[in-house]
Amino acid sequence: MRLEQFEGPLDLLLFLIRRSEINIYDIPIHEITEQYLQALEYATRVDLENITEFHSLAATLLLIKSRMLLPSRYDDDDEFDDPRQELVERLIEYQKFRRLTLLMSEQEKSAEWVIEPRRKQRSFEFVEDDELWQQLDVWDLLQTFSAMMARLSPERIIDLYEEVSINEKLSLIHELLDDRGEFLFEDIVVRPDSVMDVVCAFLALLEAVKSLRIGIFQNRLFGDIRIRRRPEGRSPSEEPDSAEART
Amino acid sequence: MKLDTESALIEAILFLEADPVDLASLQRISGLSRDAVLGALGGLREALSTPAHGLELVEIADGYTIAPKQAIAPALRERYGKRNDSRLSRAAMETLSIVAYSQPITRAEIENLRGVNADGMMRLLLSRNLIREVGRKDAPGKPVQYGTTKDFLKLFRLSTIADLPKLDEADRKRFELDEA
Amino acid sequence: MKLDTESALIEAILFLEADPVDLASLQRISGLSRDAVLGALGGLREALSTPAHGLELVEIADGYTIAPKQAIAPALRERYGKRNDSRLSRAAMETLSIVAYSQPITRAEIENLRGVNADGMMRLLLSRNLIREVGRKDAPGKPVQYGTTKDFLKLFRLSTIADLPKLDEADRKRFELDEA
Repeated sequence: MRLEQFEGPLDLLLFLIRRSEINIYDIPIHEITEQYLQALEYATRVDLENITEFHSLAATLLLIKSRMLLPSRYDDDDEFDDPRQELVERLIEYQKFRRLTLLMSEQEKSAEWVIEPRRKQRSFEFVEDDELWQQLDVWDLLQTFSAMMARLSPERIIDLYEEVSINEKLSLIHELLDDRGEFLFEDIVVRPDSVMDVVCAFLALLEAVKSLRIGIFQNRLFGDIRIRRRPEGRSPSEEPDSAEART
Repeated sequence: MKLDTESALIEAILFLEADPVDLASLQRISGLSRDAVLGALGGLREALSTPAHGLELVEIADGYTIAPKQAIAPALRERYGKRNDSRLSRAAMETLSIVAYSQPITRAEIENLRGVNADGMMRLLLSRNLIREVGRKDAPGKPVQYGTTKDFLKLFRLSTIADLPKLDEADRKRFELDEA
Repeated sequence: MKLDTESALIEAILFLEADPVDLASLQRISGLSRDAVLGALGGLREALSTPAHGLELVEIADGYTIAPKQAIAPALRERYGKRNDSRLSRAAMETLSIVAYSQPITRAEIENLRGVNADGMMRLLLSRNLIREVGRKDAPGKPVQYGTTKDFLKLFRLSTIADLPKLDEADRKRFELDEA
């Protein structure tokens, strides 16, 4: 047994009481004082910082022991005043805090690990912010798109590329119909020197005939092809010369 | 329930991570299978969908993240708005550029290109009148096709959709910028 | 429902803020009344309590914050965990628990309880900002009285001093001597 393992004199005393399996409310003070002094004697050889405090409790124990020997009528009233009373109260109070310390240690242990976010400050993207929308540049659009294309596999890009040109023409057809209600085939050929462009324009036109209410007119062979919205409720066959462009 | 536990784990991970987390990383961090992660994401999306929540599961090109719902934005703008340094959200810009360059295009096609659900972004772009329904695809289910609007042209100061810079111009532009 | 909207707003604010937000700040940022904020916090706590959520509303000394649920912590430790390695010695812990449970308390009273000089321990706890002077006792010499700090609450993950672990029924009976 070494004194360093005790937090103080009360800790040591509690240990001795517990080891002797005695009732804390009825401490055989003679016996426990013996044991305490023995432990202390053994420990004085060790350099201990709080040794005076251990000696102080030893003195208290000896005082209690001597008072136990005195007749109780020493007191002025009839109530029996147990000289051990104050020490017992201290011991129980100390025991209570030892228990509470244990609870706190468990609490500390449960808080041993902190889970920390990888980023402290978060920002909120205000997609609805009008100012942001106003700053947009068409190059942003292109760059975003081409960056995305770069992430795709080559086959998917080719697929898309072909579809884009026809789809692009279709969009243009929509736009021209909305704007003017009527337009010429050459309006949807943006680059006349590109065979691809012309073919796409033509394919788009065929697609439009299928899915949209438009009519195609050509006033003479190899003349201007004029495209215009068909009146509601009439099928392509009812349109006088709508089929010309398909042949 | 097992699914709940997994949703809870995924929510905590998305909360702790600084950036969007892709599916593979979610699997790695959570130790769950791909199917379990997908199931958990679905569970989480549903759990957050109730009106008492101000956060939602967001899918963007880089992966998944948790963010405040856009519906709450007006109430938060004053305090948090200035922190925003990325101009328009990348997700919105990506979706818009796909519609612009590939119109008419269905939502499924957009999702296929971006690799993530496009629901939220489509709603946003529709509500801002930048895209609109332009027809239906001649395919099973006749899915709606989307295209850009006049407001779109106005926003990008284009007179017609034919003025959209071409894909091959992206390289040229980059080259010019490098020289400048 | 109004309460839901308010809970959603509070959730978004707590998500965006890095540190715990106290009630007054929540009122200011959200523009809601004190009662509305408290109601919203209650709503949010409830909304997050379902098992599909891995986050919870946490009330700590400085205010409110959202954090991963404790139950999930072990699964997150490897990647996000930071060990709190500044653990207290038993002597320090004993002194600290005496201050915590008996505050305000003077050094002499602590020394009387522990039966040893408390000088060194008090200095240590003061330097770690776990205890502080809270007043002076109305007794000869007007000795300084000590109490615990907010850092103390944070270290032990307590929202208020009332949340200190309690003795169970059996222990209370054993030590009932000083219930008075």
